[in-house]
Amino acid sequence: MKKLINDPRAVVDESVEGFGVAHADLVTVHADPLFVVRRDAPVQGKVGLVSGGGSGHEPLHAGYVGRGMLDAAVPGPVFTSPTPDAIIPATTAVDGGAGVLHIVKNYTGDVLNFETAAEMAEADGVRVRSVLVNDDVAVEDSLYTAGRRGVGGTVLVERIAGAAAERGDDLDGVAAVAQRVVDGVRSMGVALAACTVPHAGVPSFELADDEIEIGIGIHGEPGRHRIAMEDADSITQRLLDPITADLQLTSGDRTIVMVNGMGGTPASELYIVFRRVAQLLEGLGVTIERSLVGNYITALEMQGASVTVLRADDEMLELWDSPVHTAALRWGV
Amino acid sequence: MKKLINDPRAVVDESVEGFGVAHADLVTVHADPLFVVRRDAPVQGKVGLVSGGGSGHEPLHAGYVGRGMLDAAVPGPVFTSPTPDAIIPATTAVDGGAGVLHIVKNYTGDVLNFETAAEMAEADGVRVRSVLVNDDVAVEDSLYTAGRRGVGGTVLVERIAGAAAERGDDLDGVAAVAQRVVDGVRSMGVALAACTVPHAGVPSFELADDEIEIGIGIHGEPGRHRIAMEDADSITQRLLDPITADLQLTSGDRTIVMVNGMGGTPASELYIVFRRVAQLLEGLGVTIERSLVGNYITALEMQGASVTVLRADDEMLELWDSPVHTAALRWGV
Amino acid sequence: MAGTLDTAWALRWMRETARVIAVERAALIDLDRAIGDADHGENLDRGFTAVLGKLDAADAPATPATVLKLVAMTLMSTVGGAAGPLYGTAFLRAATSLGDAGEIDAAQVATMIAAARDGIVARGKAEPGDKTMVDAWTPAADAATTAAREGSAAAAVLAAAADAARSGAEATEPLLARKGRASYLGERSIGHRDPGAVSSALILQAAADAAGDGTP
Amino acid sequence: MAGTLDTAWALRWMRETARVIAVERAALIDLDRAIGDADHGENLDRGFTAVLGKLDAADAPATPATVLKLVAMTLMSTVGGAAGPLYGTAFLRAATSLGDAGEIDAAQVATMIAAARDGIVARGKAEPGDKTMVDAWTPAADAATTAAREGSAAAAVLAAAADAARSGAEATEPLLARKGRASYLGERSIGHRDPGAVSSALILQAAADAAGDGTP
Ligand SMILES: Nc1ncnc2c1ncn2[C@@H]1O[C@H](COP(=O)(O)OP(=O)(O)O)[C@@H](O)[C@H]1O
Ligand SMILES: Nc1ncnc2c1ncn2[C@@H]1O[C@H](COP(=O)(O)OP(=O)(O)O)[C@@H](O)[C@H]1O
Ligand SMILES: [Mg+2]
Ligand SMILES: [Mg+2]
Ligand SMILES: [Mg+2]
Ligand SMILES: [Mg+2]
Repeated sequence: MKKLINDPRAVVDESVEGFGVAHADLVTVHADPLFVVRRDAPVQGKVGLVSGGGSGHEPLHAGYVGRGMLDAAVPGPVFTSPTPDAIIPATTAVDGGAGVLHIVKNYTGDVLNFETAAEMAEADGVRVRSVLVNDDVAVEDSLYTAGRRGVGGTVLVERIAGAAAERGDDLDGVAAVAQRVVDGVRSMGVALAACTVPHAGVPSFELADDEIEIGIGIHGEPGRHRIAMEDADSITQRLLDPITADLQLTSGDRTIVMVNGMGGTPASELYIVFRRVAQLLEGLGVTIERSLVGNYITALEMQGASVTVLRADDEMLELWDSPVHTAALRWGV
Repeated sequence: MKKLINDPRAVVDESVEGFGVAHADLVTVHADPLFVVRRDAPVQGKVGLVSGGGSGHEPLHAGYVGRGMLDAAVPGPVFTSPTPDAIIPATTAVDGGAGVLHIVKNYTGDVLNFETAAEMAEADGVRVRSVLVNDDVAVEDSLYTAGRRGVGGTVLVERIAGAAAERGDDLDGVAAVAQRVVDGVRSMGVALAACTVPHAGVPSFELADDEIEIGIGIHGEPGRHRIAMEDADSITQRLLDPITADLQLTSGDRTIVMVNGMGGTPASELYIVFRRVAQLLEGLGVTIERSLVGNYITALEMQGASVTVLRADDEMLELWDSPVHTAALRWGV
Repeated sequence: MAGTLDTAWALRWMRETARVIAVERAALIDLDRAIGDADHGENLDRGFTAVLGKLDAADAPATPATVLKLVAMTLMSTVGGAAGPLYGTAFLRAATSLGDAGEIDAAQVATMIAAARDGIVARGKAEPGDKTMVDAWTPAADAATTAAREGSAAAAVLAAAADAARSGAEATEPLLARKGRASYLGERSIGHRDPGAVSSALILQAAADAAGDGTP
Repeated sequence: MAGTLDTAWALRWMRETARVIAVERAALIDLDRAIGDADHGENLDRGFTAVLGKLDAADAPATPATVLKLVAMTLMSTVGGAAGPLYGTAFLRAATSLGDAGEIDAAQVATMIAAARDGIVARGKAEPGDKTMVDAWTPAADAATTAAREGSAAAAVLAAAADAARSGAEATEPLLARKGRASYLGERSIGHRDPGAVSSALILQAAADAAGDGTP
């Protein structure tokens, strides 16, 4: 394993420290327990947005702390959800009196830790609501699984809910917008090569030179199935088809599309995937109103990509376009 | 070789096509010969800025086309400088009557092709000036080499010269600002793993599990020397020391710092490097006034990073802060 | 073997657990890499290392429950992931079931293990056969209840629980996961042992070993 | 062997070059990977494939110079990198040196090769020994001049030039590069042949083969 790190156990602390120095105009980093808040937190009268989860998905979540998006991010160890003792103070730190929304990716660990933290923050007098992001169509959403995972859709939920909070919506309103995004967003990913968790020291799975994993998540876990390598257009279709089917996208639908790199994929390849997504959606009569192409939610240095599609309405587009100023997403300011 | 591509020879065309679709609000893509111009080009009365070079360094250069930065980018094949027949029409397309500045990275191929293109564009009546970026301290700048390579500093030159052009500086003025940035900027890079050029199909060099290459460029070429793997803090010092020495940075100096990923490095690791850069510069009494941490000039999916430092003055900082709106750099708008 | 167990046993249990988890850290990571995200061993090692620190720093605990409650709070705030809240709840419920008893007998040991199991189920909503740590704790709780009812000493109850937990963990191998991260894999989860079930068996074996050691 | 060479020879030369470059594409990429950026073979293959297309599409060229000028323009606009402008200039100067001659003799062949060499030097500013294609073209030009002075036929002049170019390319192996991408490597450039010198030798061998083939 070769990584630009010092001690595998200090990766998250040192990285977030560097992040804090680089973005001191945007955020304040609390070292112990570790969480990152908007520099001007708490914003009085505004609903606070908190997200978090295992590290290794950068820029998620700390990169999305700032005006028009998150008020706090709670980074756990690599691929390990943070504990309530960090989530609770992050929650209270961003409560400007209007309550706090927890945006939780649907993993057992995240759900349990945020659940406990929400209970305890409420006991401390903070009004907390939670929204669960579960957009990964690679996973069957059934009684017999932990449910669909939260992946790329999280970025869109954070942006649009963050805009609603900035606009002044109350806690129920922000939660409702967030839920609407959750309901309308779906994702699917592919890995060409696995990543190596620093404390594990070896790749999360082994792929032969002509194999890829379809339906991977963002934790270096193996995917749903392994297939022989294909060209980018074919792979893109494999990712997009289950999304359009699940969303039942039809002619006239408008969307926000994200083509996301898993950390080790050149931008040039992401644009080749985006090109194909645009062709396929155009073929369905579906328009791409806004798009993101880049590394927005990663799995360390994994080679691969994911496609996220949100069926968007006027309000979502308006919220999307409102000013956002974070380390990783910025416009209008 | 596993890549999200269709045909190795179509990589650049398809990728730039996707880029054009994703950023249709910012750019227009000309397919044959291939170049990318600002959507509103030519901007009357404004000096036009053109850069280009081999592809594989995305977001450089097309990602920097837009207000406050480049007017045109000319992407060559992967790691191969573009030819005059593409540079010439890009140059004439962005001439708003105030002339055009070519920003050329110092590689024999880029220099020769831009030189020819400049001559021929001038013959067509466009006033052209050129600035050569040569910031890589890994290479001795002597009679006995092709001179220092142009690497990370290019991003800073494009931003600051682009701001000067947007401000209304004339061709000599923009060229002078660009040259001042070139004079004050230095970079150095490290590779932990090589990249694979699509048409070559095998990695550019082989590194053992405990080896790294110090002093690499952005073309997957081997570096100046190979050393045993070290921790991030030690590697960072190896990159920064030659820069501070060459720039003779001393207490009180102000800088713009970029910690750049080569394409396959997680953002978390770049922030660990940035943390150390900040500590070391602070130790010298040098302040970091502005910073960029991320993938700004890459070598496909190479694993590694580079550090770029610009000794900045008030004017450069003011130009830096002015609005910029491109696919890869955006603020103030 | 000990007829009853005291606070010293609880402390030995936790020290032995920390030792074993450190030894098995890499193996647990490997199990989790196969069907999860390669962190289970790291998470537990971080947690039990913190437990050791907390125990060293704390005043001498009065009862076994004091020890287990401290463990619960420490795991909850240092392990993270799915295992943190689940083990945290398990140890909290275990502590609560013991009340302020200074010495605990065979029946109390059985009750304690059942309480831990119930806590995990309440928290994680997994059923036996879902390929989770529940598949270690459920047979362990059953075996402990049976052993206690049949008159075994406290240490023997723990030994029976540990044996059953180990068998339960082994028996997760052919199962298809329906809870936790492994459930994302569908059919591909078959053929691997559940890391949480394996670590649960280690923890219960440490309890038994701590009881066996501490008696003449 | 041919005493003089005509337009058909020039066409055969280019077709043979395109064929050889396609065959050696991977080998040239490998050479460039060692001390450059792994594109030399790809660049030339793209360029000479385009040359074939241009030759097929063009009217039958009148003179050798017409062929070489078309080649120059095509390489200039399709090869890119360092080799594109250098070879483009080489072929342009070669064409210019031939004027509108329909048949070229041994002396003109020698002049043509020297003109190509001079173009490369004017463009790239490399000196002999800098480990570039100049190290193939310089001995080739010298050998051609000598052969022509000694009364060899045109085809023999080309054969002498090709031999010298190959030796020159081989002799780049121990050199330390001072121009082009390989110069960034410093000492590490030693022990590898320069890809541009090797491709130059291939191009000159193709010229000789085209001359040898075309005569009774
Ligand atoms: N819903 C659940 N109920 C009981 N145990 C569970 C549940 N979900 C996961 N587990 C247990 O947690 C273990 C994984 O723990 P760990 O790797 O530390 O957390 P994470 O899955 O968040 O990375 C699994 O092996 C399984 O035994
Ligand atoms: N200044 C120069 N003068 C002569 N030849 C040069 C010079 N610089 C580079 N070359 C030649 O160009 C070759 C490299 O060509 P190529 O790989 O196509 O271009 P690039 O270096 O731009 O990738 C080298 O092997 C060398 O022979
Ligand atoms: Mg985990
Ligand atoms: Mg090249
Ligand atoms: Mg795990
Ligand atoms: Mg090359």
